[in-house]
Amino acid sequence: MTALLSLRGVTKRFGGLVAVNRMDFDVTEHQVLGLIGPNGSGKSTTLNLISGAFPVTSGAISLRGQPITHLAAQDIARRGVARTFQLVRLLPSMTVLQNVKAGAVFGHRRHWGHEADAVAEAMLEKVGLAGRGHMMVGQLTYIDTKRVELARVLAGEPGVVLLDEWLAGLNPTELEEGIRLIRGLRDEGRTVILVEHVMDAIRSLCDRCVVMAAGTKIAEGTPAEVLSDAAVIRAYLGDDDDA
Amino acid sequence: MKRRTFTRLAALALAAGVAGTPAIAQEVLKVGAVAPKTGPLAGGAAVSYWPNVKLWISDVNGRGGLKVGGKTYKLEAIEYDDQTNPGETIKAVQRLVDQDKAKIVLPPYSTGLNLAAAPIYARYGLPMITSTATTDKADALSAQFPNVFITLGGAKPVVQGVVDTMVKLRDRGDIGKKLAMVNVADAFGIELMNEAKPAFKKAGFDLVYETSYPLGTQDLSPVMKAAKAAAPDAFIAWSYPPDTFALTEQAIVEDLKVGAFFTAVATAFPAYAGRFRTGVEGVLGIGGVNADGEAFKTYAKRHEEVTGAKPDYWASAMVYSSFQVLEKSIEAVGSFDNAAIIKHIKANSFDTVIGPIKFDQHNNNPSFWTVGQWQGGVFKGVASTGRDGAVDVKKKAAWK
Amino acid sequence: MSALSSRDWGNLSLCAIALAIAACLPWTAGAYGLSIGVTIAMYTALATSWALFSGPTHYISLASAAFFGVGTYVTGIGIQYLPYWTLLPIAGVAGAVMAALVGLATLRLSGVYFVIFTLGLAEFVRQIITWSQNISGTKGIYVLTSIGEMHIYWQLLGLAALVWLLGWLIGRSRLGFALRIIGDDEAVARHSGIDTARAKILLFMVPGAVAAITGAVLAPRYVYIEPSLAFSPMLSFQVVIMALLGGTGRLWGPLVGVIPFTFLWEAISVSFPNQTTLLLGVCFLVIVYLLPKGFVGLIDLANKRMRSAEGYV
Amino acid sequence: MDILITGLLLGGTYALIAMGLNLQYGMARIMNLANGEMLVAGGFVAFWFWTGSQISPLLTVFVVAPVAFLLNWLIYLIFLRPLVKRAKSRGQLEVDSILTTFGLSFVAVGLMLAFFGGDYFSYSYLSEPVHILGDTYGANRVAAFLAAVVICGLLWLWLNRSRAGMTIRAISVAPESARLVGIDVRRTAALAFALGGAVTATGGALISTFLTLDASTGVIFTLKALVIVIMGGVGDVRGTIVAALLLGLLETFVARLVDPGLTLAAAYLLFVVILLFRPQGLFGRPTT
Repeated sequence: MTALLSLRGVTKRFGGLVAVNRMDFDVTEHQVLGLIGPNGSGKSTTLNLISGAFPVTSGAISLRGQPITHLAAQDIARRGVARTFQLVRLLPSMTVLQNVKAGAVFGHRRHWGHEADAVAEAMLEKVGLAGRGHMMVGQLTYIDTKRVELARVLAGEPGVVLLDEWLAGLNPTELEEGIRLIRGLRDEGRTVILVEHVMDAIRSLCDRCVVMAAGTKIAEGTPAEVLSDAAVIRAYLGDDDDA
Repeated sequence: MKRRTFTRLAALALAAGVAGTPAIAQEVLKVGAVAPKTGPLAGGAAVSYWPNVKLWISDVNGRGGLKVGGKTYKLEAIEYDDQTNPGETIKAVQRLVDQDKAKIVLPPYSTGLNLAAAPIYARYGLPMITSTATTDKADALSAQFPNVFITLGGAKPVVQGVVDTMVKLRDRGDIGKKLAMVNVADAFGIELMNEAKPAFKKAGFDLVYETSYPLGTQDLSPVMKAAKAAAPDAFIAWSYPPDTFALTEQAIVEDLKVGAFFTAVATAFPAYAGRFRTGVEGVLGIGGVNADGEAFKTYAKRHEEVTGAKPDYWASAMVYSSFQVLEKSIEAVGSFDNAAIIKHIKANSFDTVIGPIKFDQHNNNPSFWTVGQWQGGVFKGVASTGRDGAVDVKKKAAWK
Repeated sequence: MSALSSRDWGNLSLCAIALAIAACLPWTAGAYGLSIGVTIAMYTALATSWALFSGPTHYISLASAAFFGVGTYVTGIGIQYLPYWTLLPIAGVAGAVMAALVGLATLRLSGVYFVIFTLGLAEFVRQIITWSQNISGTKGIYVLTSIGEMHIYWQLLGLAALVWLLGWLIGRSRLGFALRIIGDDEAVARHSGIDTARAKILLFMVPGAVAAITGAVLAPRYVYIEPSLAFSPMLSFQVVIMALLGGTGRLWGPLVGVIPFTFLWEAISVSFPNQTTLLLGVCFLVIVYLLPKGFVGLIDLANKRMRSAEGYV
Repeated sequence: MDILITGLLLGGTYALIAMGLNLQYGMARIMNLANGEMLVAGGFVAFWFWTGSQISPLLTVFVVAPVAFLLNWLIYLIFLRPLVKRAKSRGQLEVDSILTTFGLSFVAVGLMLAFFGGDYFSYSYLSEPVHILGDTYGANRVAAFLAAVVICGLLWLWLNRSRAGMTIRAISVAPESARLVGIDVRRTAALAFALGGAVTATGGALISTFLTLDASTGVIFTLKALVIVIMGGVGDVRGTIVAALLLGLLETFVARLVDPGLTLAAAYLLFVVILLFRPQGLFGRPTT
């Protein structure tokens, strides 16, 4: 099947440092792809390149066959690529409902007025925050702020969802709830790219994984394959001899 | 709650300002004056305007006060700083008339601020004898504002004065016909430059160098070097105070050998002679006075005694004279009936520090000093439109 | 545009009544009161339109003087060739176009560069106008019209009302919602699909046009138009101080800043004519220190404290 | 050829005008709009010493510098430290400092009016011709240029060679991390601000020998200094020197060969162009 999103030779250089080095991988429709690797391997940078947060130094990214390499973040978002942020970023001066409406009004599918309110309410229900639209974001628990961010992402009915360490910082019970929510996305057939450190989330959610170390792809395959791959273990745990 | 306290606060402050000193035996008359104490024009007003307000009031009170219809009034000034902002000038004049109930409101300082305030003076029918506004549109203005009088003339007569002086020097063989002329790129400079170019061409001079420079230029040596390169016989600058000082210094540094060196505003300032001392000898400038006449000498002495500063040799005497015209008209009419006062100003000639002043049908004072020259440490009038006491213009010797 | 709720109708009628009362000022207050009224109306239009842009985007623009000056020159030059009523829209368009150009050029710049750029803009435009004035030989421009203080006051009042209406409409529109998002977090705005640069430029055209129209309206009041008076940087700073004193959080914020500041300015110029500048400087300092969020901030604080005191939340 | 020298001399004047602001804004993060007034104050003192008791401005400078240093230190402590404490972000500090220092400039003008009156003040000092490479220049401008070279040179050496200089450069690059290595950022910022004030006042004293000043002319100098500092790159001494010389040369070039009426317009055009294509200025670091 043709790739929904494909990266070819994508490179990002900050001055001398090469954060991402000629990355190639594809994401097909309805696939949940895990992008994993130790800290500083370039996972988040890759996500930022896809979402247009950082300009690409060289290489090409294409969505449904159309190049989006040099598009501004807002144009990429409007073509249906929505993302969460590593550190949750909500709109402090607004209510929960208005935060979600931001996605509904300006995202891939645009609504306005009552229609936008309805979509936002629906999204709140989906993420388990039904009826709490009037609250200010300042009064939410940590997991609830993550739920609002997810609701905002979904409110624009995106084609691809980018979750940047969305599960990070959750306690065990919240983690179960988080994984359940992402599984909900999977069951709806949404295409998701997951940047995560939580290994059992990767095992239970991802169809395929791409493993990065020092900016390059060192392995690709199903979660089981990559997690037993010698190179991946060495990347994560360091060489056997110094263990 | 907020707005009421503030309005009460403002009213309280206004009352405090107005009450002033308790009424002493002689009735006190409020005289309003608004001009820049800060902002770009503060320098000029500090030399020519404010000292003369103080001097005029102390002179009138010195003579026992203003005699109006059998009663004598002691004058007391209410001064406002309009920060060289026309909006403030308008508000201040309004405040003087409405709130402070000032019977006499002296005209503001400079062309722009006078014209901004003119509609307000007109609405109240107040006589407005401007002394620091130059305009060639006296006729259009007096049609629109019949109470406005222009004493400082316009660009045409000033240019004519300078042209006549240059022609006199050329005919005497002191200078050739090559002329270098520069101007500050501001309304004042542009107006004079546009009058001067055709006038000098008609008088047979050829313009070997001509340019304008923006207000606030820090370094005028390029202009002076280029002027010197054109080897002119005479140098003329339609300049503002900072440029007048800068151009003169550059001329000294470049040792510009010219038979005539003319700079405009501030040439007549005491600070100009204070800075260049003997160097000013023979420098021509805008304005001038009958420096040898008794009237000006006693005025200058009193000016220094009362205000501690010397008057400049152009605007100061003009400002004081315009106050004298107002004073004499009020005393002659014997009341504060402004319409009668204006009619009186139109109809009569007045003897003042700079000599007799008579307004034509466009409320324009046709005779005033146009060109002066530093001779022996005094800035004497050498050309005017109908002023007597002009001294003969001298050739500019080398810079000392 | 979501439908008008009853509360909106209430507010609208309240504003209409307030405007009607304000419009009677020329008869109720004397000529002096009117001249203060003109100053208040002028700064209300300028500060409110300024806060429309700087409120949500937190950009401090010191370009009011540049647009105001262009407006005065549109009337100054236009008055001889065109009927007066055509000059206001022309000034508005000129201001908006200039704002768009400045926006295109500078909105990529971070905070302080934008401030300095707009400060330099007034000087830059002034130099160009004086230079072209010099080349074309046009002298100081006279604006001799029969327009009186009253007419100027009503025009400014109308302009201020227009700005409030526009602000209210924008607030309820998609652009308004986008701007509130940008104000909170520009990265989120971009990633939600908002073209932040376009939104900011569109919005910056509002203060541009309004300041130019204000300049055009006031030109007849000054009678004689000179670059140094039309483009004085002082105007830009006063607009900023009054808007901040009032607070940019609410649409009526700047008005609450303009009125007390104008009376304060009057009180100081009246009672301390020789030290006016000195005391105004002190007022600036007091405002920046004691009222960082302006009166609106104060009122919000009071409401919050009142509400939390009653356990209302 | 003489365009080059005249341009350099003007560049020296501009360096004196802008260097102080670069220290104050670049290092201490205070966008000081009262910079022009401090310059004029320096000029006032030089005028007062010269006309009063014939003390040459070149000597007055040694009185003006320490006094200005102390005065600016106090200004920083009283008026600006509360802002630094209160500012949550760098942007907020800059905006607050713009508004506060604008208020301060008003207070300064008011004070100068009270002490010196509103009159123009100018005096002649060293206004004799000096012949360099066959052309004549004002001795006072040349003296000011040499002083500028000395001051900028000393500053550059001190900033790059001495420990105290390094701490100042550290807080200009990254104030937060400077705190981690034990630098008392607030005291160093006060030092930088005071030093900037001293340099500006000294500059004022020197250029008052050939420029006419009055209480209200500070605004022109502040604008010119802002343009130069931003163009040269904030917080970089070399940047300010190069930008000042560049501006001097450009203005002189335009004045002599194009049209003197366009000098200031050309200066602002250069400012706009640099700001658009290199927002961080010629030597500045790209701020995020």
